Amino acid sequence: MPFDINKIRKHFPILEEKINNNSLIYFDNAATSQKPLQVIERIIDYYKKENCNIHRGVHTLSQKATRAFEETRVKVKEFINAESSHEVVFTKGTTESINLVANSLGEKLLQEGDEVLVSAMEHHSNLVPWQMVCKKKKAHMKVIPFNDKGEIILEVFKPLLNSRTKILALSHISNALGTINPVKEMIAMAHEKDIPVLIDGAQAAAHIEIDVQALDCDFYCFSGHKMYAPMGSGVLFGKQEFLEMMEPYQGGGEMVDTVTFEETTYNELPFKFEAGTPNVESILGMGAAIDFVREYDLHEIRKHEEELLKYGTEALSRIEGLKIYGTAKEKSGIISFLLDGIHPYDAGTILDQLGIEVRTGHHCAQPVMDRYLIPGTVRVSFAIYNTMKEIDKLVGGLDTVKKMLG
Amino acid sequence: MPFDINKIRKHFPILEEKINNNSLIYFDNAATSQKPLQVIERIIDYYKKENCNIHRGVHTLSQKATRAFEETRVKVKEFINAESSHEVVFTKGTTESINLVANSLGEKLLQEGDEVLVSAMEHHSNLVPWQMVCKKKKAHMKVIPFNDKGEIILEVFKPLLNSRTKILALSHISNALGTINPVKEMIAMAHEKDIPVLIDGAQAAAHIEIDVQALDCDFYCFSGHKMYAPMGSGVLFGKQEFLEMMEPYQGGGEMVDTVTFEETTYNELPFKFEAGTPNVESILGMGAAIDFVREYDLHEIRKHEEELLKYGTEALSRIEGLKIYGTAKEKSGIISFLLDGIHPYDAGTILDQLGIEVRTGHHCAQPVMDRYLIPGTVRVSFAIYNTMKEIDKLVGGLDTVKKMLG
Amino acid sequence: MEKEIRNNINQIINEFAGFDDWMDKYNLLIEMGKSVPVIEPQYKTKSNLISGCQSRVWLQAKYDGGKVYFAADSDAVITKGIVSLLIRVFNGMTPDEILNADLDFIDEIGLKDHLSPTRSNGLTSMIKQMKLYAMAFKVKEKAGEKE
Amino acid sequence: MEKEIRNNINQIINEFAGFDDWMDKYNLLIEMGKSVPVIEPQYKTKSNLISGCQSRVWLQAKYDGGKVYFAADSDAVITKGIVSLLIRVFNGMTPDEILNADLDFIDEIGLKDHLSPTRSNGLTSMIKQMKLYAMAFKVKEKAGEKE
Ligand SMILES: Cc1ncc(COP(=O)(O)O)c(C=O)c1O
Ligand SMILES: Cc1ncc(COP(=O)(O)O)c(C=O)c1O
Repeated sequence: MPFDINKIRKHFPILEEKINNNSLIYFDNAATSQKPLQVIERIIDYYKKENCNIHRGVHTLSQKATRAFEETRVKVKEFINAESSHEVVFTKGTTESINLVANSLGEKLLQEGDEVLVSAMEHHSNLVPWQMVCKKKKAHMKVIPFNDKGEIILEVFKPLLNSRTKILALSHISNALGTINPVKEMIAMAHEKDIPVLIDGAQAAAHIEIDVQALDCDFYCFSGHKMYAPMGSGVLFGKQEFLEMMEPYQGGGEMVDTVTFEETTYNELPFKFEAGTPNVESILGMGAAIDFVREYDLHEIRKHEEELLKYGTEALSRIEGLKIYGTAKEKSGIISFLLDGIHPYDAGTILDQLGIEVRTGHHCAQPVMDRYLIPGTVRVSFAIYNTMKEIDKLVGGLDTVKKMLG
Repeated sequence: MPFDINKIRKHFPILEEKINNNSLIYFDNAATSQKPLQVIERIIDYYKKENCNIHRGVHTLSQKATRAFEETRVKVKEFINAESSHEVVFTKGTTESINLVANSLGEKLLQEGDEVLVSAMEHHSNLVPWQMVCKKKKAHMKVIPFNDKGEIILEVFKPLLNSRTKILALSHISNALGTINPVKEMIAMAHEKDIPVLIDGAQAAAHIEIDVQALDCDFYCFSGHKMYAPMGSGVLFGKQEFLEMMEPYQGGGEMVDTVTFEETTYNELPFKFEAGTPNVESILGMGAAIDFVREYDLHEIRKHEEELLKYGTEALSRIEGLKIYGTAKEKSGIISFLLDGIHPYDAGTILDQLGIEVRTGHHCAQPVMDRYLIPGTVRVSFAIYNTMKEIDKLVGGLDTVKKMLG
Repeated sequence: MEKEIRNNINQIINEFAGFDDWMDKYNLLIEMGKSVPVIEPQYKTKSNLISGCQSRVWLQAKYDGGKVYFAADSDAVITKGIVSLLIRVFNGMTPDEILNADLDFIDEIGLKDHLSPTRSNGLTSMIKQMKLYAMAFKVKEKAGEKE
Repeated sequence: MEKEIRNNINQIINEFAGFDDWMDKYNLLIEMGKSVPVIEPQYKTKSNLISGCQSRVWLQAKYDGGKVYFAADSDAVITKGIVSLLIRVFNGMTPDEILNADLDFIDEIGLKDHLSPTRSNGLTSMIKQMKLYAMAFKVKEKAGEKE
């Protein structure tokens, strides 16, 4: 379908809403995206016509829902170009996906004195799970620094990879700075030393193309709710060899094959990792979101968001006293900034009065804020439905902020 | 509101569906319940008008959604009569709630040689997590037997409580047999020996009244999707003293207070246990489901389901060659049975052709099937919208089954 | 697909097409199950048990003169009917014919919703197991040739 | 609620009622923040920091002649305005008056959405902290009486 922004916006009913008597301008997409009608309608249809518990049911509802659920797995497999759909594990989100790997792989691989390597720009969700398992295993966490522009320093990264390094956990795109990390290169470097790599793709899905085979990552995680899908859907891609060697993370429900009090054998992949009743609603919604994204082609979406990034960066740079944090060469549609002498909380509060929804604070990436010695930033993040005109309004809004608070 | 079954049924659009050209008769409520319009509309409203990521956002959408989310926590607190709403942790379902406790409490309490006590009628979700942590900790799992009627044998239970017993994990209602266990009595007996008790209330919520203070249980778990709420919502109630002593289960997102690479401090209760973006949609839907249930009063609902149980039990008992498994004195609206010489899979398949959706198999409670030396059962389970007439049709359907397969 | 397999499939489709009523179709399926080459009791072993079905299904295969022959049993009569359909299609075929077969025909016989590849009826597992047998015989034969 | 507290609240509500425009209301709030009894630098300690706000808020209390007096500061001017409102309401009240106060008045000044008790603005945490101070003074005094 041709990329027609007006048509696209019509798919998102929330964009018609008023916030404090102003039209909603939603620039908090890195936190969560809005949902197109296609996704909302998929949910309605599901609950009005198809709802039931899947897998072991023999009845028609269950068979149909099971089929739709497993077809979505194939859709996700294609979306990220995995080799096989049993390498696609459904979770409730990125955080759970990472915790699963930190727990099950960490348990397997980490010994006292071993190291887990992360970057200094990770979201807490790709930091705290590793801290927790390191503490348990008496392993250490090592940190890859980034430069003032928000780029990982590859010369420092390389020597950090050593024989004690057991896992590299890295974000594809930084949610606080927008940096697109050179993950492919870094994965190759880690693999030279046989170090498995987990990529946190929470900010990548539906913004840039994901090809897990081309990247050759061992794990890839993302959340549905940031890619136009319902809340409560998430993906863990894992290479079969790793998923097979790992113990299940949670027990119960469909993840078992046979259960006696003495012994339990686990189901095959991917079910081994899907304990409890799966969130069928949310996964079917994710399928609808993937269909929606595919309709427009990811390259078109990327082009649009790059234009917004360029336009926004230029416009914001012209504002006196405004400093952008995160000026990497490779960037996604995220701009973090501060106005001289104005606390991000104050700025966000005033912008909100104008209907402009931005995120303020540390964006669950406190170490990034510590790196720049700032309390937080104002962050605008773009999605398929944002426009240049909305950026113009943001610029006007920042003018008001400065007048009131400057 | 007066309990008018015809009006109630109108709230559930799926009941208008046809299955294999017959009107849907949905008797698989123990697996998952259908959703009333109130819940479906809450979801639609949320995505069309309110969707955003909660807690740290300063903008209006986020403030409103945060408030609605936290108000739902209060609603749940009232629904189960907890002392404080920070004893209510939101999870994705019963299975996750139990895994959380098995992990975090098990880690804290279990030493080599210790014992975890469960009943022989537990769902795999209240079995496998304990098996997993027992294996890790070299602890043992002990099993409370039940008699032929499906009632826990209290005389055997009592001596199983000993100084090595560190946790008792018990279902409020058995999903395979329908037995309502004497949990209050058993909790008191365990507490005499200072043993904390977790109650798996997956089959209780919205069917019988839950009062965690009257029960005096230390943990109580249930799933939204079995109580008219969306998939992906669950609750873990925990007494403050236990939740406070436990380490977080998952890391990331809002569960932290401050994060540096050296040290992370955790957020207060209940947020410490809610890592990652919460499923706002699903939790608000759970709020709507509680409102729906409250409109009719739980006693009325219970009365209706007891009538269905009585009518159904009598009707099925008249069928020659039919044997009911689970004939406890205290029972919920669940009937498990077998027809002489007919495999449950065959029976379920034929019933489905008649639009009657029942569950067949081991119901994720294999040890129960082993106890009776049967491969599985046919299970019908009732909810607020089921009718006597539907039971009559089931009886007719079983006649067809016998004709075709007997 | 090999012509012979297609013929077997068409024959089955025709037999089912004779009935409009689901009850008749199921009765036919159940009847067909009764004629399945029955696996001998000593072969009802754990290793011949197909996992992933609600009912138990045992499947055994032998290789004779370049062709594969199956025997099966199940404790559920509908499942037995399903496995008998597959055996009718595949019995006496070469490993390659079995490996190359496309099994969408299940859709065509009008029992689609029931015989769709979900975990409860084990259809996928049965087909997988049959193809595994075929693969095993093929590999063995090749190894034999090399010797 | 104690009359004095109610009077303080009414006064604030009246002041805000004079403005229709959100911008004027915010300007007033920001202005009010400037007149907050400022906490002295040596008291800007970690233990006086209120957690749960996006901006940093320090709150200190002293007890004098049976009454509680607060001082505060924040690095965000709107937050400072919010804390100044609370201080205006509570300053010079007895511990009991503070403990019994109901704080729904926040809704009435027309900044409702912003001053609602969510975690980002820390309003709940501020009130909690003020009540904690009041409680501490009360307990201390009672202990003193007993001695
Ligand atoms: C880079 C990154 N990683 C992980 C997460 C966590 O995702 P979720 O909260 O959906 O689990 C986020 C989003 O907040 C993120 O931006
Ligand atoms: C008694 C019991 N416990 C636990 C569960 C697991 O619930 P969920 O799959 O929603 O996590 C179920 C439902 O399947 C159940 O019936």
